[in-house]
Amino acid sequence: MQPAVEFRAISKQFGAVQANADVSFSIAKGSIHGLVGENGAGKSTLMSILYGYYRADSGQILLDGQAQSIRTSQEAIRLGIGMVHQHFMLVENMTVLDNVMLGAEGGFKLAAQRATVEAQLRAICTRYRLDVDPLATIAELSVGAQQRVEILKQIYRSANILILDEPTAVLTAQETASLFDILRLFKEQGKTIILITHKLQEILDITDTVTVMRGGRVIGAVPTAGTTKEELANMMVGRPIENNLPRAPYHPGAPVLTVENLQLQDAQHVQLLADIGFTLRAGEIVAIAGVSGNGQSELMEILAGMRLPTTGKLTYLGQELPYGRRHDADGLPLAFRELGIAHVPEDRLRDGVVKSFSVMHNTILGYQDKLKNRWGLFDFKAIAARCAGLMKKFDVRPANGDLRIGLLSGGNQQKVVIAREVLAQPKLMLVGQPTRGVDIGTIESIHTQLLALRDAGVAILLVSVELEEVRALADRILVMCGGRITGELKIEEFDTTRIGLLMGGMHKS
Amino acid sequence: ADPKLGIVYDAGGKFDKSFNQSAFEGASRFKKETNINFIEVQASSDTQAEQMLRGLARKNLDLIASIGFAQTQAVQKVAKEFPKVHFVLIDGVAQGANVNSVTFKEEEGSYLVGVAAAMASKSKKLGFVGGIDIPLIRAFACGYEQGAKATYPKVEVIQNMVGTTAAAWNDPAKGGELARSQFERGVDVVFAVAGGSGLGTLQTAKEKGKLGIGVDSNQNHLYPGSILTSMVKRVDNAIYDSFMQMKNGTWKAGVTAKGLKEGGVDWALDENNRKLITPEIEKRVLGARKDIIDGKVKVIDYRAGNHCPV
Amino acid sequence: MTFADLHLDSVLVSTVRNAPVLIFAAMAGLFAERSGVIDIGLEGKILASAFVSAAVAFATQNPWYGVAAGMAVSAALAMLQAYVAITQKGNQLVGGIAINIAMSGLTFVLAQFFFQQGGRTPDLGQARLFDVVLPGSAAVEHIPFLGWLYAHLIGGHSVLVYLAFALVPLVHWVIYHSRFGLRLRACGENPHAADAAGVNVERQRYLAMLVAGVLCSFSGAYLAIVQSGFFLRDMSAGAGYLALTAMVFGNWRPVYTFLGCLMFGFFGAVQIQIEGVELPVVGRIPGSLIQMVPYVVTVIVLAGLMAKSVAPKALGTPFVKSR
Amino acid sequence: MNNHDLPRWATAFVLPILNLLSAMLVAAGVIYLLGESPTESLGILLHSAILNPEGLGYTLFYASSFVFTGLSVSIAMQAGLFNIGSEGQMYFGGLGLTLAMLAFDSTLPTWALIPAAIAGAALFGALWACVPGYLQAKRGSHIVVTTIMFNFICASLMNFIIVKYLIPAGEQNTASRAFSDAAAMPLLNQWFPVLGETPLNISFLIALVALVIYGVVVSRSAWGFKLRTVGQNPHAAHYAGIRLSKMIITVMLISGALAGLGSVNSILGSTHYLSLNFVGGAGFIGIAIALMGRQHPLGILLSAVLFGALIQGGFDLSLEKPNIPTETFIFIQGLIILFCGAMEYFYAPAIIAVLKRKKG
Ligand SMILES: Nc1ncnc2c1ncn2[C@@H]1O[C@H](COP(=O)(O)OP(=O)(O)OP(=O)(O)O)[C@@H](O)[C@H]1O
Ligand SMILES: Nc1ncnc2c1ncn2[C@@H]1O[C@H](COP(=O)(O)OP(=O)(O)OP(=O)(O)O)[C@@H](O)[C@H]1O
Ligand SMILES: [Mg+2]
Ligand SMILES: [Mg+2]
Repeated sequence: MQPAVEFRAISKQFGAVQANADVSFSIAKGSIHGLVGENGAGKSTLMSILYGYYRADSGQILLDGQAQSIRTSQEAIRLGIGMVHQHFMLVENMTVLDNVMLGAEGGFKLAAQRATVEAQLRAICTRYRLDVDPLATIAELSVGAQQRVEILKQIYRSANILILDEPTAVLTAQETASLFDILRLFKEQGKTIILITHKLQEILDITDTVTVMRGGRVIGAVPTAGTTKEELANMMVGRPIENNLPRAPYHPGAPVLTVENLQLQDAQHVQLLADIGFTLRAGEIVAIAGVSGNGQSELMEILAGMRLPTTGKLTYLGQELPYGRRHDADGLPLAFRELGIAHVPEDRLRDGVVKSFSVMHNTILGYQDKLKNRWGLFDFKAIAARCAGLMKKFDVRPANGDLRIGLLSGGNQQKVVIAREVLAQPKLMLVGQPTRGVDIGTIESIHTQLLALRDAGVAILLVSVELEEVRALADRILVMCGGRITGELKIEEFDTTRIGLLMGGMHKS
Repeated sequence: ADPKLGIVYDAGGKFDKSFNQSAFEGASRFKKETNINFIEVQASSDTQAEQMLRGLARKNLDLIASIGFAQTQAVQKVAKEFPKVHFVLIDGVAQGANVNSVTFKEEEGSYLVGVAAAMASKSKKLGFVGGIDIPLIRAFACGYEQGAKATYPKVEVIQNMVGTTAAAWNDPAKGGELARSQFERGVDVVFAVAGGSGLGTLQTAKEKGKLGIGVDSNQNHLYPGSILTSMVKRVDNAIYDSFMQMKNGTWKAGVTAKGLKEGGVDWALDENNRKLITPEIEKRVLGARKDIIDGKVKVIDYRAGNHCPV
Repeated sequence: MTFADLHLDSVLVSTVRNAPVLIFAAMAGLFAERSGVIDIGLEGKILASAFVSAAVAFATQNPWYGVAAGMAVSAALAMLQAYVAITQKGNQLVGGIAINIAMSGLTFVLAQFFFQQGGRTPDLGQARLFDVVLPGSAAVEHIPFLGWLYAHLIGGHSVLVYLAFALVPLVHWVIYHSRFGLRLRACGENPHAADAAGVNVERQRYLAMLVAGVLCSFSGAYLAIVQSGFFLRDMSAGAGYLALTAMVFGNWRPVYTFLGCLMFGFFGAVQIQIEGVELPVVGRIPGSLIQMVPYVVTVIVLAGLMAKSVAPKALGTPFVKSR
Repeated sequence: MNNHDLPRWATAFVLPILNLLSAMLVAAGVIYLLGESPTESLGILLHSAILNPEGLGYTLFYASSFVFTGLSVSIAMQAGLFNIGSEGQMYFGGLGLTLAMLAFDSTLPTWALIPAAIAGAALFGALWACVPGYLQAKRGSHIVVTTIMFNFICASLMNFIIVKYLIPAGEQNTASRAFSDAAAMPLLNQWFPVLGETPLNISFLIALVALVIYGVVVSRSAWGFKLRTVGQNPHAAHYAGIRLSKMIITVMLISGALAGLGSVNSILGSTHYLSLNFVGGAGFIGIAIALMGRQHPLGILLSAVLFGALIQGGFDLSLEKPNIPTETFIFIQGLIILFCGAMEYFYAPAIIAVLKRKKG
């Protein structure tokens, strides 16, 4: 049978970076094709070329055996290609309905169309069991719901070839499962699907064939049935990946952080956090599990000083955290950092880095006052050396401190942020979604760093929606739902079903 | 030999529909009659005025005319440096043995048009549109009001200023809007002393069938039949005379205040407004004119004590 | 002072008459900025279209040719701005300011070159736009209030005034209820999303700038052909910046922007009325201080009542397909 | 193609020169249409603005004020704030300076008067910027709107103050009295007589120092780092513990103070009195300078000198060539801003093509 998509010797260069080099492989019609590879391997670039977003320097793309020159996304859409991008492509201040209609309005006047499209969307939502309100504004939606909007968009446009670039990076297990149900339905309808993911289990679960890329080249293409996680990981990273990282025995020290009766209400008096209480000790990792949007972000922000709690007693190393008598959190994170609290924010692009700054400047962020001399100036020689050391230790690639950090792959940006926070030698480390969108090789190294930190006696609070990650790192697990802590488990009691129930708000008495 | 002559306009520029333009016209007349050329430049700031004056003085000009009070300090300074060069300063008083300062009694001319306005007005409500609220403009307003009140004590004068920045001299829309709003309050004669903005005032007066009064040069021809008269300030004559005196070797330094008597200011009566000026108005205005020249009527200059008696 | 001294009727009529200059320009800015292109060059476009429309109206003795010519020139300038902002991906503020400065100089030079009247065009005389007299105005004129309302507040303005006011609901509809508006907003908010959805971002922005250019031309034509009856150098006198202010003030939304324009018009008119008038408590405010009334009010309203302004997110950033 | 692929010498020199030439070419066309010889005019322009030492003195004198307003706009821009209010801030700064001089010029010696003038100008400039800064920081009122409004308000207020309180009795000029001779910036022609009678004064040196300080502070200091972080990503700034509202207010105070300092050059360096609308657009030119100079100290200096040269050269040219009105140079200024500031990469594709052909 004619393959639905065939890449022939595609090459693409960005400045000095060869993002794609002589990439050739084909994708059978009506199949789900996995695409894996390290951060920066060139997966997104390749898909962007297929979607008309970039133009290849050389090479050819064939659809159904026909050579096509796809120069714009409009052309790609016309050829029946749909794409769910790695970073959401939604207009935040518009409704779901408008986002779906954008580019496919069906006439100059929207009013008439809006009603029909809304009805269609509701029908699609029922059919595919997608929980989305067409009239909701995107900005109000959780990441998972936004992901569903992206899917909804593609269903509405009935794309024949659907590209999904890391769609599961921000989804919970349940959300992923229901996405996969939809993909299977698509497959039955004869659609071709290309799925990019860093989670090898997902590749095994759903794809038919899988292509592995490294350094812009295709390393291998294998039928999924005949491969294993270990083999794929090995192909990706070029070395075996250790699943169970070694760690010292659990010997928690003195309490570092005690949270009692923490409450948070927003300006509209909506209760975002209620009755939160826990203790975090030196040398332990406590993970907070839960579906995203259940208050984890707010809790982290409060602990990092980025937000004020409504009430509550927060004791850190025997003294109360300095929220008192402030009316906003302006500048508070600095005071927290000085107390020895480090913070890896969960939205690294928004909070953690300044995209237009170089990597070196980003290693200063948050510690600018520590690094200045008594004239208030930076010693850039020393800072460059510090940055070089940090990039080496945390294996940031490419190891060029003068590069704009926006040009680094997500995983490498994350390494820079973690390195910066670790280097501050904190006593308490707050870590939000440390491996979101990060490849397995990098996950391994980030996990290793976090465990080393724990073994060195740092108290770590981890927020993650990845139960795999929670299992790999945590000593204790708190589960949050609806702004409350619904349960606590020791790592030995780790049990996916029970955590799932707690995440859904089901208390087990 | 022919004298070498120069003019330095102030920030308004030679087309400001006001004293700069008037100076330009006087110089042009001189040039036409004598075939003697003159150099002209515009100084956009006080610093530039000094620079321009010095630049011209170095070219060994015989006479440099500085237009506008903003150049007072600059003239004083440069005149000291170049005692051989002669200067004439319009609208300001500068010290120096080689400087002739010419000021005008704007209040006297304004008084006359105030008389005419009060008589021509049916509603006995008069308007005044000024450019920026500065003493010079207030002197116009104050003279105008004195003339009007002397003619008809109950007359009411509504005053508005266009703005506070340089744009206030070039905003005909606002000039027109001020006139409109005055008309809506019953005004039927408006005196526009606002450079280019005043053109908007006069235009609106014509449009609304009311009367406007022009300023500086004779603006009667702009809208014949709807411009009652113009308060002419003969900067052109002052420049023309200076140039002529220079040519004839009769030029003298000193301070000249030119009023009605000296022909420095006047009202304008020509074929364009002949029909508007009834014999009664003409008689009354000419009477006032004579009284002022004879010293029987003393028009108070706002600038003298920074206040207006009416 | 009594209430009658305020001349509220006159103030309202004056507001209606003054607002169009700002409304046209502010709506123009709205289209440009909603598509993601900062339009600080309104002032220059107003001035250019004012000059061209006056010059052409004078030369042809037909105001409509003037309006059309102004439209062409203002649109051409908008296209230049678009070329700079969209194709060249240059700094949009620089491009706009360059146009403002260049036009301030060029209109004078051309006006002087062609007409020799010191940067002024000759008086347009009959070549001005007519005022609309509503049918039956004369009949109702003497009826208290209603007569004034019908014949003076609603009726008796230039056609461009009606166009300006009609524009507001139209712009609202286009921005929020048409395909053009949907794509426009998407381009200004998240051009990458628009592009991924198959919208040609650059084309959309060019179109938006074209609309902006055309709308802005009316502002200049109104100044020259309707309000003044001639062109005078620098006669825009900051209207472009004020329009931009009204737009920011209105949070880039058509109706609020319109209210902003009315507010400037209204307080401008009030300021005229209270100049030289004995006010309760404060007494007679000196003329130069009165001039600041509209601006002080704006600051107070902005600081006191309005929520934070939220500009279109992609405003000012050229669309480059890369992260 | 990609602009980043261009070698440094091309972006730093070849492009700006080509852009300047393009602007000059269009300008030459206009001059030709006005009936004058473009080459001769350019010659006069160059001679009068740069080659002739006295002309250069004037060029640098004008540039000194522009450096300050350019810095004022630039530093606010670093924090993502578009301060359109430098015009008003410089105007109000002039009032501060004048009040200080009126109070002390008969009692204090020059060495004390100059710091007093600088302090007065900076203080009042900052004062005029502090309300917009405060409103932006605490109420989120858009700085563009508030600073435009404050320009208008300043014009009215100054009009009132000058006319009502500062004009000496019996004077026509709408200006304060002239200060005593002690209240004058030392002129550079004392040391460089070749400069002739130019008002170029030590403000120029202060401007150069200010540029250096600005450069060091913005790109090498912790405070500058915070400033730029606020401008580039306010979320990250909050995360980094930078006090956003304090930063906004502080930088607006500094911006206003810098604009205010511009008045020291124009008043104490030349006129020695405060006059109505003495700023004459220097604040707005500061915006163009900051944008064209890319907020970089060297860029600001070069653009300021370019504008100074145009103003200075433009005068002499319009003196020599009566057919070319001074306004032509306003048009040329606009062209230069357009070509050098907004279309800076216009020739980049061509240069890349040429380079490629040479290589290949
Ligand atoms: N627009 C661009 N400009 C410069 N370099 C780029 C650009 N886009 C991608 N790159 C570089 O190309 C390489 C491939 O990037 P790409 O985004 O395709 O990787 P990826 O496999 O999708 O990685 P990830 O798993 O992190 O999503 C990286 O080194 C990246 O830094
Ligand atoms: N593509 C993305 N990559 C990385 N992070 C993202 C992405 N999209 C969104 N985020 C961030 O992920 C976080 C999760 O948001 P979400 O709203 O789902 O729940 P939450 O953060 O747990 O809680 P809350 O909604 O109450 O803040 C947000 O901070 C969001 O900004
Ligand atoms: Mg990717
Ligand atoms: Mg990724």
